[in-house]
Amino acid sequence: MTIVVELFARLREIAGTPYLELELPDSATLAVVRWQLAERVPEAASLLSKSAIAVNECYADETMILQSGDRIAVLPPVSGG
Amino acid sequence: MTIVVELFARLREIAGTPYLELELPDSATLAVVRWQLAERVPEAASLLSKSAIAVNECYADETMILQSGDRIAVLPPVSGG
Amino acid sequence: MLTLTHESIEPAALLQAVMCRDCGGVVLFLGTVRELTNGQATVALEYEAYAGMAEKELHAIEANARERWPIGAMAVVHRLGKLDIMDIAVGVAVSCPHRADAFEAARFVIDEVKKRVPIWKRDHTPEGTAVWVHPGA
Amino acid sequence: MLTLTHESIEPAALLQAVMCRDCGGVVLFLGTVRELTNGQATVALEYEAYAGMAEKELHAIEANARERWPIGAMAVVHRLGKLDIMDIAVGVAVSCPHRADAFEAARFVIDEVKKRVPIWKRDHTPEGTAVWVHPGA
Repeated sequence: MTIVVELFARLREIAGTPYLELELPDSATLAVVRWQLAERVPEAASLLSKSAIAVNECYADETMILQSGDRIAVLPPVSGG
Repeated sequence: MTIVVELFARLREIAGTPYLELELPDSATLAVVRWQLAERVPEAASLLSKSAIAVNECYADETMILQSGDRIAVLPPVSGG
Repeated sequence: MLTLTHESIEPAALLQAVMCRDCGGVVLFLGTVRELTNGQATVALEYEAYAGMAEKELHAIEANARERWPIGAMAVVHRLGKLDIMDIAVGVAVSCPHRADAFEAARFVIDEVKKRVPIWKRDHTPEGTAVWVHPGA
Repeated sequence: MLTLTHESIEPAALLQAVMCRDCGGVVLFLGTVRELTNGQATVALEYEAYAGMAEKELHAIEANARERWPIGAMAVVHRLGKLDIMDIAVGVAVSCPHRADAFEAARFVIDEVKKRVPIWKRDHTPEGTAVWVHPGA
């Protein structure tokens, strides 16, 4: 399945794009997303390792199994306030 | 010496007056003021025992020796805010 | 701005008095007239002060707070006279470079105000009585 | 009122949103743009958010706070876009029957906002650079 990943702040800046499309096997977990992202944007590996991932606007952990249509966002450490 | 004592809130209400004049011996301490007040307004004895005394607008303790012209105020427990 | 007033307290004026370029955190506390206290209704509160001493104590509280926290600016206003439900009785504003200090200092200041500033309130109840409030007495 | 905005934050609106008859204590926190951070000057800050999720997180924070404190009302507004020195970046207002709860809840809310709401700032320095701020990264 194809999954669209949204990037923010410095991550978006490094990737040079706010959206990346990933091609994932069925029943892939979020860990696979992290792994593919680090491969696609190697310069962002360090920041990626410190970033959280949200699925459908909720924080999610590595073991989560993705479904077609899920909205993924990669959130580098937040700095609001 | 004659000392004027200012009363506030419930104390003033019990005494029926905002000011009391006390006649004190020279070198009297604040303890004497407490004692004379309790005698002059016996209905206020309990509240007086819980009240603070200020001399010239500063909290003062019982051992303070009064001088002619000192402004004394008796402050029942405060309830601002 | 450390003062007593018979006019309505304006939160905007308190904030204005403490905002500064190097303070990233501002904490404002407002004490308002609450309708219910331990199940008892209040119709209005009436505040009086030993005014000269009250302002001296406010200055002493500011000095104490500045010894403990890096305060940019501080403002305290206490209302006097008769207040209705939801009226602001006291306002405290503190600005600091960082928020933790601003929270702690504002909390310290309102606690000290309630402990040592010679101000008293009289509680007007729905039954028509008016009772001076003297905690612990 | 839990929201993001591109307009100036009005403290009066936050206070208005939380004042209530049975709340004697209101605490307002304002986070403003500070000129100096660890000796480094800031010219402006630029905030962006993952907006839909940010609003969801604000609602979750309110629910968490209400489990812990008897909150009358709560309001949080975070500004987005470019802000100058002294502009208000975030406002949190909480009302409770008693002040201790209002202080603790407001502190909790701003701490949680800074920890988990997906908002980022970019620091514009006097040298003309603009650096995303990612604590710990």
